[in-house]
Amino acid sequence: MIEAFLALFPAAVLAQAPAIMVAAPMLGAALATVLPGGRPAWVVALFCSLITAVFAFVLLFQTWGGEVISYAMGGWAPPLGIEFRIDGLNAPVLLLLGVLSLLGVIFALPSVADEIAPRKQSLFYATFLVCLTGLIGVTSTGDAFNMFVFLEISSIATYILVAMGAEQDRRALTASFNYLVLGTIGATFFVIGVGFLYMATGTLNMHDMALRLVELDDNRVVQVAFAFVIVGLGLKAAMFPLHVWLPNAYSFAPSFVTAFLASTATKVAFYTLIRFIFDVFSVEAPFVSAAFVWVIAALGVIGMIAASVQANFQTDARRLLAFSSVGQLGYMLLGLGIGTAAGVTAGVLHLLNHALMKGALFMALGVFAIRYGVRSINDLRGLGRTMPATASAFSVAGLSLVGIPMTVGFVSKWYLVSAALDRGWWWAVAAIAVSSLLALGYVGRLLASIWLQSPPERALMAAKDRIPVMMLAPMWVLAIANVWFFFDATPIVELARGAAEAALAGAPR
Amino acid sequence: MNPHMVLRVVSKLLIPIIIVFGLYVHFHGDYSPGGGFQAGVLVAVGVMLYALIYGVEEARRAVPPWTVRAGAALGVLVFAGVGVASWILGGNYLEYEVLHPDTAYKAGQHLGIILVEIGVLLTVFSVILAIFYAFAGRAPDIPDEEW
Amino acid sequence: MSGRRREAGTHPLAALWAWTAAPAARAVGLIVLVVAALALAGADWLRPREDYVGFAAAPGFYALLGLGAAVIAMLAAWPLRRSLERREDYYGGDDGDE
Amino acid sequence: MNEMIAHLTPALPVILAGLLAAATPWYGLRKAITLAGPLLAAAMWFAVAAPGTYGVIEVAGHTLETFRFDATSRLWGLVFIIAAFLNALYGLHGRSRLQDAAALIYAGAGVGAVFAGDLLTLFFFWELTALASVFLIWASATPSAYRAGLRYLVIQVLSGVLLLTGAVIHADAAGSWRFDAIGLDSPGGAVILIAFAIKAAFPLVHNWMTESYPKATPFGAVVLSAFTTKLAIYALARGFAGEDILIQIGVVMALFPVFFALVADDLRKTLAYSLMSQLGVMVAAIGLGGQMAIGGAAAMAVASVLYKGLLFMTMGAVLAQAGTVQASRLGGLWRAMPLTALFTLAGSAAIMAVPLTVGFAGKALALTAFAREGMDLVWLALMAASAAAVLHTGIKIPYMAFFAPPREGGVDVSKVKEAPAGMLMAMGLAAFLCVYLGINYGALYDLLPYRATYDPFSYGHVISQLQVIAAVLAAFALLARLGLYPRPRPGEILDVDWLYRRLGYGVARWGWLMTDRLWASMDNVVMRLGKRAAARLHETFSPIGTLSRDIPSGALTIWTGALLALVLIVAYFAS
Repeated sequence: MIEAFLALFPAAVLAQAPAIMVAAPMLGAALATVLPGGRPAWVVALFCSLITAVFAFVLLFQTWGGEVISYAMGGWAPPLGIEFRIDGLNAPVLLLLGVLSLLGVIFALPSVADEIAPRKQSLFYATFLVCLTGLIGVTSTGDAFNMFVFLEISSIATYILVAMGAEQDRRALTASFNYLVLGTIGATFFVIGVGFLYMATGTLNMHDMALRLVELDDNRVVQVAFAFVIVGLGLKAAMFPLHVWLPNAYSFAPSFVTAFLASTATKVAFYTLIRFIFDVFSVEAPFVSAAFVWVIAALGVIGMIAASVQANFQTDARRLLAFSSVGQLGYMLLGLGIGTAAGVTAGVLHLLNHALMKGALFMALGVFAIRYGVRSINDLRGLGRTMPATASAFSVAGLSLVGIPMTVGFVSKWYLVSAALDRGWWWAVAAIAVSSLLALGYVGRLLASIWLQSPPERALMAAKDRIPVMMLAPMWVLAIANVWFFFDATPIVELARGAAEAALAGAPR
Repeated sequence: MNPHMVLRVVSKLLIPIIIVFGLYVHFHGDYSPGGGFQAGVLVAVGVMLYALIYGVEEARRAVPPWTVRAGAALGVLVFAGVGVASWILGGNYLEYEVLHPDTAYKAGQHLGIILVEIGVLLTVFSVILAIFYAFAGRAPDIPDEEW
Repeated sequence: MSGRRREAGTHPLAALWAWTAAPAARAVGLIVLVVAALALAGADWLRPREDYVGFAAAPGFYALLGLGAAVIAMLAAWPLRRSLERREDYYGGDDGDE
Repeated sequence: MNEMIAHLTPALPVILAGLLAAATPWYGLRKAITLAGPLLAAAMWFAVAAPGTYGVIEVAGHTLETFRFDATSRLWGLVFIIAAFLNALYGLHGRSRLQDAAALIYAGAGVGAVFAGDLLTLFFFWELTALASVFLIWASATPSAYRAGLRYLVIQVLSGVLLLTGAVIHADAAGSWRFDAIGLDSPGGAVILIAFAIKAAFPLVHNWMTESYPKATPFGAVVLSAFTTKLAIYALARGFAGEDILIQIGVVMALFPVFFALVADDLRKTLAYSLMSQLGVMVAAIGLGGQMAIGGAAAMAVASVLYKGLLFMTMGAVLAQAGTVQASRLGGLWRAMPLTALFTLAGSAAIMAVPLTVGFAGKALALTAFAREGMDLVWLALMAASAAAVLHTGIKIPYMAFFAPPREGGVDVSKVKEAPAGMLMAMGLAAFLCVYLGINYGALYDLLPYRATYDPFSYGHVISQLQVIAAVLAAFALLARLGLYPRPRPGEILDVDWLYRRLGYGVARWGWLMTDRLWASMDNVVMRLGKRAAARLHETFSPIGTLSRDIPSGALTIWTGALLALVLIVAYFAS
């Protein structure tokens, strides 16, 4: 099947796949800027994300057996030139980006038409495509400085996207500004770290850097670089104490943006963390392994409990889910912190699964918002009766978030617990249990409000038109995926396992 | 009698020079410090100077905002288009070598870099100007009496 | 479901239990029960039982056990109830919010 | 799927019927579905030719054994299926779609859990019982039922989480997910035991039962009484047979509820406490271990499903028809509900363990096991508990509801009607089974996990049981005559739920207040101490200071710095 799929493309196209992934949305962005209205721009965005999704599959299949694709930008051979390097670790992330951006764009048309002024819609799609370009670039590049550049491209586009929520709620502007300040700090930290690394190794190519770092464990410059990179990327990924930007940004951005960002942007930042910790640095370096236990795993555990507690106190549904995202990120960090192949597998698995859950959840909230304009948990009451289809999808994804069996949430929690047990980390297992209970608490609040309470009178009158199928379809695809991949977990588990192998392969020591 | 006669005359002399200097920086970017980014800023400065002297409205007439938007897009298209061209000619993305058959003098490299830098120039020029317009458009112009 | 019922709300089959409402039923019932208990306990002396537990083989043991358990339970309930009983809406009734 | 699903678990038709019922608005069709589900499951049960593990499914890299049919599970499975059918019959007149669906899914989950061959499957159904059953409580639709349901759900889910945690630990150590004897030696065993203990309503964790069963709907309480606790008994018998600690717990559990059952005003509460006492005997028997004791526990569980179910049915009928089951407001109902009274008496006889009822056959086996082992004191205590059961359930339930003189200001008997036909059929069938299995006790013993060579109808046993019952009856009549019987009256009897509903709540409130005050005073002290330093800092970093107050990003910047320092320190000391 894989061969049949790959045989559809000429060899020349296959060879250019990494560049096509980045170039397509970039060209699309330029094109969308000059298009007159929202709908043509949307067509461009749809086309670009379709290309991205298709080529994400191409790249995934090409790297399936542990192959590594090295693509020399402009024909300049690495390590001097900029290299795009696709391996088992970033191919799944690219797939995630491709598929979720495609689903997101399908979802976007009615949602954006509702939330963004018509005049700005084409620019909105252009910005989205720039953001996608940046995210894909970050994921595929093999060059540390190039990664910074793409990171900034995606971040700046993200600030704009978040600020677009201002038409609904002026607070989106402060949220975006905050995000900008902190994101810039994160990026600066990262680039400082990269600078230090360049100073110590004399190279910017990450693979080359890894080879040279093998002998530099005791180098203080390298250690400082490590600290800057971890903190910088941790901020981008909303690692626990550095997550403050996230809740506001998610709750005031347009619905589509939240759904898209929640399932991709932090995931990409998290990928860069894995790339740096495991691939560029090495788990075997003493300062890295110490940082695992004392920083990454510890913050992961604290984060997954503290943020879950905080989520329990929220009144705004989107804010609640945003805090839950921070908590869920704790699981992934814990997976990393365990530091074994099983741990990284669990982390990546949860990364993929969490994208499925949160994508569906935020999309469902978007549907609620377009129909009734509801945001707070209180407003959700009775939606089970008035919008059963959306509410069911929301519930499925919500249960998956808790980790109920028969959903993917259970699978990834499962792997995480096994990985923690292999390492003998009982406290981590206990923390996972506590955090799951907390998750049950906040998801329970949402579901209780949706299903058990009766709808307010006005809800029945204020109903707008029927919900567009274009919003329902991607949401249901994600919700079904949440169940499907429990019963057929092999594909995603294999993806995660491949990613872990690629991450741990690192440089030979 | 316009009180800014001196400024107007001087700026009318200077603006073409600034723009030409921008282009000079651009074309130098090929083999010495310089390039599309700096050139874009310089050219944009030319327009800004015009706006300072003659007013933003005048500048908007000379360089309308829609051209700015189009310029930004066009710049990116040029940049990305060079990459696509190199694909079509059988190279990697942005592999300039394939753009020109003369490899002895690296003509492809020269051509590619200049084209790409033109894209950069356009985009930077447009974006800088867009930012300027956005900020300048917020406050009313300084009235003549306060000069 | 016919009009033949003598009393409203009385089920046709209620005759089955009509004897329990007879004026003498309570007194007679008490006597019958006490006599039956004594008779059953007395049977032990007529035909000794075997039992796995040594002391349980003693005549009248089970009757004493039943009597003791019931009396202790009933008498102990008084002080316990006095100390543990609270008014009905102690935890808040249906409209409180605990 | 290595072995194609040859035999699916009988849980499947029941759960599917529940899901179907949820989607079927037509009353007649829905009722047909609710009856057909258990019948289909029974057919599947009988279709199994030989013991073995069927229905093996591969999910997420794990092998789930969904249908383990062996000596222990087949008995419980059959009883649960029968109970599901009786419940469906009982609910024939019920109009609530939610309850029909929840009852079936809950019953199906119970069946599924019994047939689960591995801990993961067990966990799955374990949680499903909790999730499905809570709707039977919520269906009462009163605020207090809602809160009781919430508490119920929390503790039931906690049990599930503990089960999963313990299972993971256990499987990690044992290297297998099989659900067999677990024991307390194995790591994780203790955690699993706590999970089971919650569902089995061990003392101190029993409140979910005694609180929520009386709050459930008439139909709901019947369904609830059948599955959860008996499932826990099954799990204990399989996992922890012969753990000595269970004997002590069982004795406490058998004696402790006697008082509460005696004075409770709500007759369904009496039944809940009485159920707990019965469970205590079973738990003690499991703790004793050995074939006879386990067999006795199994037989008691079967009997308990039948007669407790029957009593909950009759009390449910009373609640449905008379509007209350408060002993202080009932009396004289025999006039209006003579058949229900008859069935109640059958249930009472069974719980009193009158010879020729199923209770006698069950209890005899369990208690004799203790006697044979020479555990005289335990035997005596359990005997006393079952003698007390005669008093607090066997006599109290039928007397208070049906035969006591009608109360002043109580239910007006003349306005009460006999229960509808469906209820009567279900009660009749259950009453029939109570008597039938008591006479033909061989049929029951043949199903037990071991071959019983025990004959309950020895002279000594029959006469001694009759002596106990007669003595208790006489004592009751005598003391009631003397006015020494604690007559029921409305009121709340404090149980350990006071610990969390009052004490815990109070402590939490007090703690909240205290922290509040502490913060306030701390603020004060810190303010005074830090004023000078703060003023200075403010002067130095004025723009940043204001910035950080207006925009939280300032605070985060500090966090970022702190984190950087942390990583640097870690890295520094690590190398």
